[in-house]
Amino acid sequence: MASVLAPEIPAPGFSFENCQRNAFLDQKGFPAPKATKTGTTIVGIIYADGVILGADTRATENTVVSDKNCQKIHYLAGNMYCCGAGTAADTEMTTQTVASQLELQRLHTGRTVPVETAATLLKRMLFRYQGHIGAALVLGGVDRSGPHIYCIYPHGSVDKLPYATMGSGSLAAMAVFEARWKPDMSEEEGKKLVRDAIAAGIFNDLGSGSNVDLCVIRTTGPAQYLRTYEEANVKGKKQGSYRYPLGTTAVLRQRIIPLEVEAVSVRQVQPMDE
Amino acid sequence: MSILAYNGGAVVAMKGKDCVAIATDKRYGIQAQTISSNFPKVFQMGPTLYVGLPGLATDTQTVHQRLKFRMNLYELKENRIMRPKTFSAMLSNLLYEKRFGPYFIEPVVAGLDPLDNQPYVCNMDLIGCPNEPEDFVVSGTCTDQLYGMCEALWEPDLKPDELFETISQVFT
Amino acid sequence: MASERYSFSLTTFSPSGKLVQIEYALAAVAAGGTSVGIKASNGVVIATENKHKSFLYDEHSVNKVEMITGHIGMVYSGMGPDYRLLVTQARKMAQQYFLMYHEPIPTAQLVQRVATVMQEYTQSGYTEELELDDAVHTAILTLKEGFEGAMTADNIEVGICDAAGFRRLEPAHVKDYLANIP
Amino acid sequence: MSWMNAPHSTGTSIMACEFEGGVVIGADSRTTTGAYIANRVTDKLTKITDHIYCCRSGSAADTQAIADIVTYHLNFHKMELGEPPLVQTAAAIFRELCYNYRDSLVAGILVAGWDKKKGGQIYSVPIGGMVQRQAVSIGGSGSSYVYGYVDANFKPNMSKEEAKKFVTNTLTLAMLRDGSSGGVVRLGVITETGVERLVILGDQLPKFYEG
Repeated sequence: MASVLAPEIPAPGFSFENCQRNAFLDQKGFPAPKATKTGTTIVGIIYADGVILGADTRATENTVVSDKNCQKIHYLAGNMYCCGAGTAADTEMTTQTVASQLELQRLHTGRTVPVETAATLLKRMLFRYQGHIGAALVLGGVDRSGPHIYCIYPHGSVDKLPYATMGSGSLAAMAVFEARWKPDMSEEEGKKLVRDAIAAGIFNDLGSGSNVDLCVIRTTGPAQYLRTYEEANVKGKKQGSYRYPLGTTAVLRQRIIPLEVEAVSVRQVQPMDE
Repeated sequence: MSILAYNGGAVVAMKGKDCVAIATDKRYGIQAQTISSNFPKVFQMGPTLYVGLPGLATDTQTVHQRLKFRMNLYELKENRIMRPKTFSAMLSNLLYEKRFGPYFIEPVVAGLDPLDNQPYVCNMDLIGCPNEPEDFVVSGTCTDQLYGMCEALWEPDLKPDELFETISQVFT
Repeated sequence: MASERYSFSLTTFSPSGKLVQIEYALAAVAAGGTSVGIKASNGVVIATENKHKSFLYDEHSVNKVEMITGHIGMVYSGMGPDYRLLVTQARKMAQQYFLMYHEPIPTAQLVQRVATVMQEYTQSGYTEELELDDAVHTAILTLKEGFEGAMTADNIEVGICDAAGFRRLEPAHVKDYLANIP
Repeated sequence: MSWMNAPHSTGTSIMACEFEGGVVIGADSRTTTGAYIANRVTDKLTKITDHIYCCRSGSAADTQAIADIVTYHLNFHKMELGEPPLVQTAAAIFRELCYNYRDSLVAGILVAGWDKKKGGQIYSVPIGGMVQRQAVSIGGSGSSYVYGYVDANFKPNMSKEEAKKFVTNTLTLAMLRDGSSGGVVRLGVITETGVERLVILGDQLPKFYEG
């Protein structure tokens, strides 16, 4: 029986218990604040030996840059990664949930999971939530039928393309692809093209910025995640130091809590293959 | 007006060399009116783990209690203390469960990893999108000003007393 | 049989004070093939015999050693169908744990949770210092104890877990170990 | 950035036309989010079974989801029936879904195909979820510009080549006038032997008076 003192173990899945209160606050002139958006330029291309994904690393909360180096290329499985744009928490959680389902599928079948399976899982999930989960994704990967790039929109529609861009910087990035993408590019050419497309987003779109992340997934071997492939916006060096001398702050009260480090009982387990 | 600013309050956390600092005000107000100046927003969750929950005061308290509940359950089940990174993941999940009816808080986590004593800071938006930078995190009202102060005063590898001086001056 | 009247529920005692369903379960486990698990200084080994009821089976299409996460493997004695259910459950629980804490599930936690499904908690291990290779050797020797017929790379299975993670040994690899068994 | 949140829709020109021995289906290839062309090589002709296709217009997410569900039901039906399903069965399932969920779906679909019982057939399932068999049918935002052309030029029992030409011309005219339609013309010819797919690139489209 439910008790006030002993709380129930929370049920899995979304909870809507605050909705009524929040709707009331909204009606009283306190609308729900905006969640972090990844303004974002994300792209993906097919090249001769697989796919290359690219992303910028800026996250914004309205006009403030809330994360200068966030990861927008998410792990799904050994043979596929997924770039996310839109509501940051949604892209993060959606890709994690699907990565989990893909791992179970891999263990169950004992085979490499096809990229289309991931595309289907993602689109079904997003369609079910009718666009309320604000995740716009570029999914890329390789399987026995070759390399694939999918564009998945928040409402659950899917496009299968040889090259794709998404996010607020997608127009700038698409301009680069439309001018220079061609079939069967070499890896070097491909990386350069993806880097240029992301840079176009970083420099021409206010919602995108900071660094270029790349991920190369080859049909021949394991995926290569190139975190901070290039620092497009190097932060200027501070000319002076504004350090305050010790003792500037008046201390009214001080309490020292001794740290009892007896035996640290944390057992470290090596992380799963990622 | 944003509901996050209804009761007021801000939290900053910073990394130093083998140390972290977390700072908060203790005001509890209703818009412009101050009700109390002894309202905690930063809570100790472990020997070297602190969480700041600035935002709507009712949610500050609710989320703190629910976090404590889940954390106790973990520590009893597993017979080990929680690492800051694990704590962040759990908090992120707690917030995302309320994706379509969020708690109005934007948390800050600061602590030392019990494994290697490395500093850890993290902040989240109200639906639990984590951000784990190398320098500092700010949250609550007046974040624009706090970002400015942090960018100006913070330097890498500050020692504990230097970090104290920096975070204090950022906050005042 | 009189006890059949008490066999409808797991937790109803028969007049003679037995939980017959539990006894049936234990009998089923006893009738199953041998499995061993050995802890070494640098890893663990699990091994089992894998004999089939019919020649029609493709020997390596049915596995008793299964991977649960990157660093946990599982093996069984007893009922195959029950085991398959537990493997599925265990994998799901491991994934749920990872999603919640972004940390691989500790083996003891997984055992505890799988045991909640099984209503029983059994885990024991050697603590003596043993190298992984020797542990594989010991595991195979242990299987040999109760083994009927000739032991080959096709009718036993071995899984190991070390710093590199969990993996099931290929028959060719098992054969190398068997070559060193007297 | 309203276009980012705008549902992804196929402001479209689609068409299907009966001829002697089958049907010709066709569509443009433009997908828009607001003013941005999200995909200029879309395939709006979606396979349901070997002999039944649908032309999708409206919300891309909704029509893709419906097509997936109908494909599932028809495959299941095929197994139980032991022979290829009828086009009207496919149309009935589309109608059922589009009608039951009419408040939350934005989907205008043409179901076209060939079966042993009635040969080449076209069923139109517009927004709201009614169904109507037609000898020739057009749909999507581009269709408003070419109703007159279709009425003036359609003839029953055309040859395959005549029908292909007719569909290509109609879609080209629609694409020229409708801003949400464009790109290439994709065609499908469905007969007893199956489907034959064709693409007519932008520079191979027929030329008309452009003022």
